[in-house]
Amino acid sequence: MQTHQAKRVEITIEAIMQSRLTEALLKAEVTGFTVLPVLGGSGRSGAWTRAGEIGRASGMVQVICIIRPEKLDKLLEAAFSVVERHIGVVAIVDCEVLRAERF
Amino acid sequence: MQTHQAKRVEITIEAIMQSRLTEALLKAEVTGFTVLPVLGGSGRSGAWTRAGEIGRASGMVQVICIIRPEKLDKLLEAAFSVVERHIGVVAIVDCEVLRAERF
Amino acid sequence: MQTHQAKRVEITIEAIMQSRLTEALLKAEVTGFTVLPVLGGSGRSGAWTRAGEIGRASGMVQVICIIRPEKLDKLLEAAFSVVERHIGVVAIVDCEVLRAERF
Amino acid sequence: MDQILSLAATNLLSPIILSFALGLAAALARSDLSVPEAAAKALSIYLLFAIGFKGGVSVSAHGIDAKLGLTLVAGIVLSAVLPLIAFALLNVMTSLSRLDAAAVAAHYGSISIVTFVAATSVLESSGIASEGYMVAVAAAMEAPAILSALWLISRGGGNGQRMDSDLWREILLNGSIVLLVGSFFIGWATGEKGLEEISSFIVAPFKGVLCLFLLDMGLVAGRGLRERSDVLRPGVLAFGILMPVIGSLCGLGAGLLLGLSSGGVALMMVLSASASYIAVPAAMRVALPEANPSIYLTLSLGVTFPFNLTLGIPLYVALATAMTGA
Amino acid sequence: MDQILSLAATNLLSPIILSFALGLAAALARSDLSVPEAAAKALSIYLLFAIGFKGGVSVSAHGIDAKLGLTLVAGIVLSAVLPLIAFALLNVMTSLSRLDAAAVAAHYGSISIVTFVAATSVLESSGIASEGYMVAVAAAMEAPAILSALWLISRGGGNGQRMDSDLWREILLNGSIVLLVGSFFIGWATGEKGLEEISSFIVAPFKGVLCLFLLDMGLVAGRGLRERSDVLRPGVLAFGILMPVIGSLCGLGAGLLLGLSSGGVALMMVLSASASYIAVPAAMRVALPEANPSIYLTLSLGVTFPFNLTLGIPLYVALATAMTGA
Amino acid sequence: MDQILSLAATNLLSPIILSFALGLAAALARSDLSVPEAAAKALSIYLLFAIGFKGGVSVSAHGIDAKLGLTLVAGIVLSAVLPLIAFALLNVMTSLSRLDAAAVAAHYGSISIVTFVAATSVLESSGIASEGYMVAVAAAMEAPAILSALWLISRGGGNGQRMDSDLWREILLNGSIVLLVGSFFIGWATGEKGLEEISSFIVAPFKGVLCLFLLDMGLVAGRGLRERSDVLRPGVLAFGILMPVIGSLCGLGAGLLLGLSSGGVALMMVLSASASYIAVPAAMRVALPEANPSIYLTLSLGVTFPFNLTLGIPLYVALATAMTGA
Ligand SMILES: Nc1ncnc2c1ncn2[C@@H]1O[C@H](COP(=O)(O)O)[C@@H](O)[C@H]1O
Ligand SMILES: Nc1ncnc2c1ncn2[C@@H]1O[C@H](COP(=O)(O)O)[C@@H](O)[C@H]1O
Ligand SMILES: Nc1ncnc2c1ncn2[C@@H]1O[C@H](COP(=O)(O)O)[C@@H](O)[C@H]1O
Ligand code: NA
Ligand code: NA
Ligand code: NA
Repeated sequence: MQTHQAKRVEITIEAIMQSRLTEALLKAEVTGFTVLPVLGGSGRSGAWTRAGEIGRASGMVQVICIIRPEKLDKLLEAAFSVVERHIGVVAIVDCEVLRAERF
Repeated sequence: MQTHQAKRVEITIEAIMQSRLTEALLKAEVTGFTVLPVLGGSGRSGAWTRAGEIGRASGMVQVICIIRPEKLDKLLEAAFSVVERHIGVVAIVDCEVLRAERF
Repeated sequence: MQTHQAKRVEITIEAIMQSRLTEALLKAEVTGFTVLPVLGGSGRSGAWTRAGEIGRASGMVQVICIIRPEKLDKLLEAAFSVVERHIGVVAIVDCEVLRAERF
Repeated sequence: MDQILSLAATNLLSPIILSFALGLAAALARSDLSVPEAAAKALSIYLLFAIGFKGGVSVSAHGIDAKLGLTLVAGIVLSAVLPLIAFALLNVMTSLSRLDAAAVAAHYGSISIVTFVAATSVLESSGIASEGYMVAVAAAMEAPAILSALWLISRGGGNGQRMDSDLWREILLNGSIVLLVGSFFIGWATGEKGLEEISSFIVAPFKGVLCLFLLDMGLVAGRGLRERSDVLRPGVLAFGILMPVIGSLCGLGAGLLLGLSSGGVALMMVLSASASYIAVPAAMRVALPEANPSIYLTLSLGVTFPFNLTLGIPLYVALATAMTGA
Repeated sequence: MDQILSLAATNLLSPIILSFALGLAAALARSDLSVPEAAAKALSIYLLFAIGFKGGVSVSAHGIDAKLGLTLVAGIVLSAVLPLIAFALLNVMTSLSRLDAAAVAAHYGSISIVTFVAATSVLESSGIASEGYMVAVAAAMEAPAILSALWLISRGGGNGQRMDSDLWREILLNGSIVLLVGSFFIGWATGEKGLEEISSFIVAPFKGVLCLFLLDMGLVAGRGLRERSDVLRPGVLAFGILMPVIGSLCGLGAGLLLGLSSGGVALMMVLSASASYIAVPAAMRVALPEANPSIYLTLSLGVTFPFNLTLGIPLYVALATAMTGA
Repeated sequence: MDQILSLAATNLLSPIILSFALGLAAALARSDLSVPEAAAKALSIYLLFAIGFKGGVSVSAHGIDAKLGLTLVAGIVLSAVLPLIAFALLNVMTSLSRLDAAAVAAHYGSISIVTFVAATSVLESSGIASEGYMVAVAAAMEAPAILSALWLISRGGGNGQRMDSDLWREILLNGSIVLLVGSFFIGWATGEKGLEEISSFIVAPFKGVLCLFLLDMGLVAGRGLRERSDVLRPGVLAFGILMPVIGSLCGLGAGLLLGLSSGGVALMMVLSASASYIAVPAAMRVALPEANPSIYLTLSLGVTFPFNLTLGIPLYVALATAMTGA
């Protein structure tokens, strides 16, 4: 089937920063994203898990954006402005998509 | 370690369409897939979140298939036949896998 | 923006093996990982879903590691030692990251 | 009139309604208050189980009414016919496309079980009895409206309908129908003795659980209004308030014809007036994916549900008691 | 015999069993009814906490029975020995591999706490008293069976066993054991006074919560049967019904030898008859990953659990009361 | 002194405290016992709704006290001032950076609602009355401490503060504040009549729910201690026990000045002594992301919370009753 080049950007970020990130993405003209829950993890700031937690200080989400390659830079700048002072991981992968008109 | 070429197909689709999609995948001889929950997202049809929802009309899942490259086309056709009239995103990435005999 | 080459390793593994896997990863000097919940799936050992389950025998998680390319082999060996006798899928993708100093 | 007002006032100041209002206000003010999805579903399972069980016990206590069959048929007919009225009204009052109008219409033929639950709780507080089998009528009214809507589309030459067997099963064996009908039969089979065993679970805390559930409904409705209220053009909005009133009058007619008790008539009105927001939206996403969900979700949950909850129910109860002379 | 039948009939028409049947039927009919995982876990935490606490309170009320220690030892021995019987039986009745047979056998030595809970609820309804410490016996019987199974494998030259310290900890400090034993001690320490403070939480709604939990168990069991019933060859199926009966007889012998009350004997039978579906399956996935989980999960949850719930418990209770002359 | 000891002993042997201890022990022993996140959140929603509602009902019953306004102001002042004391103390007792010290300080000005809930439950058991509006005071004390901490940082030339309007909204319309205040008003509006309708949901099972919630808190606190106890240098640890005592004395002074009832004084002490672990940590992650969360989370949840729960509350209650001569 006909596929089209795109980028898959996966931003793992603190849950409390999610709305700030998605607002920045929308301002950067990202047309869509998907948010995945995260159960736990580990990094320089130690290990954590959401089990039994009610507080919002710990816990992360993954925001996944599929975008046209030419929009990548704008997106990364927007994402970076939010994660800059915060913990979080941004990973970019080349991908192909169906229905390119959607992006 | 010895790795093998494969494709990672990630299909973000409405939760109500999940069983139809996975049936189509199994018919297309996909040997396995993994379903991830999705918390929320945004796209042309607006923003949504599952928080507090009991209805099944909104909400998506991600179906992830790792397959041998030669099976990709058949999988995409199967997936496309299901998502065609529906909202949803299909993203394909080149990957490498351990234990290729499993795919 | 300035990005750096890295590898994204996604290990889909039985939930009961999660702690053994992450311990092996930390021993293999992986600096971080993120654990995603999995709703269900299908493979050679049949289809499953977590809906309504209280037992821990079924059910998987996805452990995602972003690492420097040179650390890949050590990671794969660690992962393999854990998944060897168990069901599970390991998929490796080339990616780019911001803030390489973190990995 | 006085009765309506006092009933409405009592109703508006009940913890149930105020919990809904709290949720609505919190969501509109963009508070991060939220009920986890799993908890909301657990609450809805509890409510369906309890309401079905209690309906069954009541049937086991009073015996089957000769009218049960007729009432079920009336419910099914109402569910099938109301979408046609709704569709006609939408064509007159709004500029919605044929597809969107049919999808909206389906919702108004079907029912909202929480509205039904809230109404039974008002009846109980007012000491008005009703037929226990109205729960079964509620279940029977969930699906027919969907068929009417698909028929409206196919008649118009649309290619929306995809009534494969999967869809049939999903509609008829929809989780909430199965739980409602199943617990109805359990209640029927175990009767008062069964109720006694579990009444401190399904009767005593019922209203409190309903409060938390309505808090959640308010949060979801408020979020919907905040994000999608642009679809509420004046005509659409007016429909969302006019249609339940029309529906309730059809329910009133049916209830009186059937000779139901005043509580039964009131519940028939409530069922006809209420709009689905669980079964039908899901069926529409499968069968008519091109219809815009923002419209039907916002109308049903953001306009008609709050209207029924606050003003509709007291109005219907007052009318029903007035017309049955109770 | 009459008593068995009437007990079985009452049992079969209780809301608890009917809720299980509803779940089973819904899953087999492929309804989308489901209880969220988090809600199911919350229900199980509630049940474990309540049953442990009540057991502890009962011990605090009646003082420690001289038999407590002996009963614990008997439970541990039963849990360790029953897998050997099960293994022998599986070799005769089925063509399962040595590995699969050992894995299945482990389940039948261990116990199912919900079966225990359902049995206590039947005893209570029938006004039959039992020793409060049977909860502790239940906890003690969870793990020994696992060791027997691993021993069976290692004896056969298998390389399955990986009893690292992590696995030990997981088995012995398994969430349900810790919660059961912990709340048992809390109940013991706080006694009747503690119970009074929280009885409207852990006593009054208990049976109703059990209904919802069994609805969920029915859904999970039905789903398992729908998808994996091909593993249920006739011999395997027969084992799933014969083994609990054999187990119950061993439990009967032990209970009589120990001189337990009729309720205590019945519970000893139930524990011996029931098969684990939480602790042991998880341990098997870690220690014997090559054993096929479809077999042991389907047998334990899809065959033995429903058998015990519907026919087994009334049978065991009747036998226990008959043999203890109560 | 005797009274303190006996109160402490009763307190320590209550199911509530023992449930917390069970969770703590299970986590420290690395059991896999865990409460699902959704269930924990549902429990907290229940507790907030119930405690707010009951506070409102009590205000509706006793009328507004002339002191309500003053007590709110006192609470706000305490919340704003206590961080300054805490900050000074941290500078003396520990070697924490300015940033970390300010972040910790913010927690001690704000409050822990579960500590408050546990204290009301102790007061109730002891038959000591308190002002219903103390719930509103609790809500008012959540946020001011955050501003003080940000002011401490900005004064020191730090660039931490990012008080954008989003952050303001998040702090002030934080889910737990909204639910607490909202249900307080619902309770106030519906009064005794409203309470009657839902008391078998929010009153009867309250303590039992609190047990399960504290089990979960114990699990989370224990996990935190297991993984992050290295941040608990002696000075930091000592602060976590000294600061609540100092806070409680400030609360005692305020309560006596205001002329609150002995229960009211005790609650004022508890609020001042308790440290936030929900609202403030989240605000700190947004506003001061460079501050180390391990320190403030471990101190607040792992040290001060258990201290208050076990020893603090009986001490504060005893002091309050002694000083008010009740
Ligand atoms: N290399 C990594 N791969 C995947 N996820 C990571 C990685 N490093 C950090 N994370 C995630 O980001 C969180 C914060 O990381 P850190 O700032 O290093 O503590 C961790 O708890 C993980 O969930
Ligand atoms: N570019 C994208 N990247 C990631 N997810 C997307 C994207 N576009 C849409 N989605 C997901 O698909 C859903 C439906 O998209 P749409 O059909 O554009 O409304 C959204 O709510 C997102 O969850
Ligand atoms: N090709 C695949 N792509 C994605 N996930 C898979 C694949 N194969 C297996 N899985 C996941 O791994 C689990 C176990 O696989 P298996 O060992 O083949 O039964 C499945 O239930 C899926 O969740
Ligand atoms: Na209707
Ligand atoms: Na057994
Ligand atoms: Na404080």
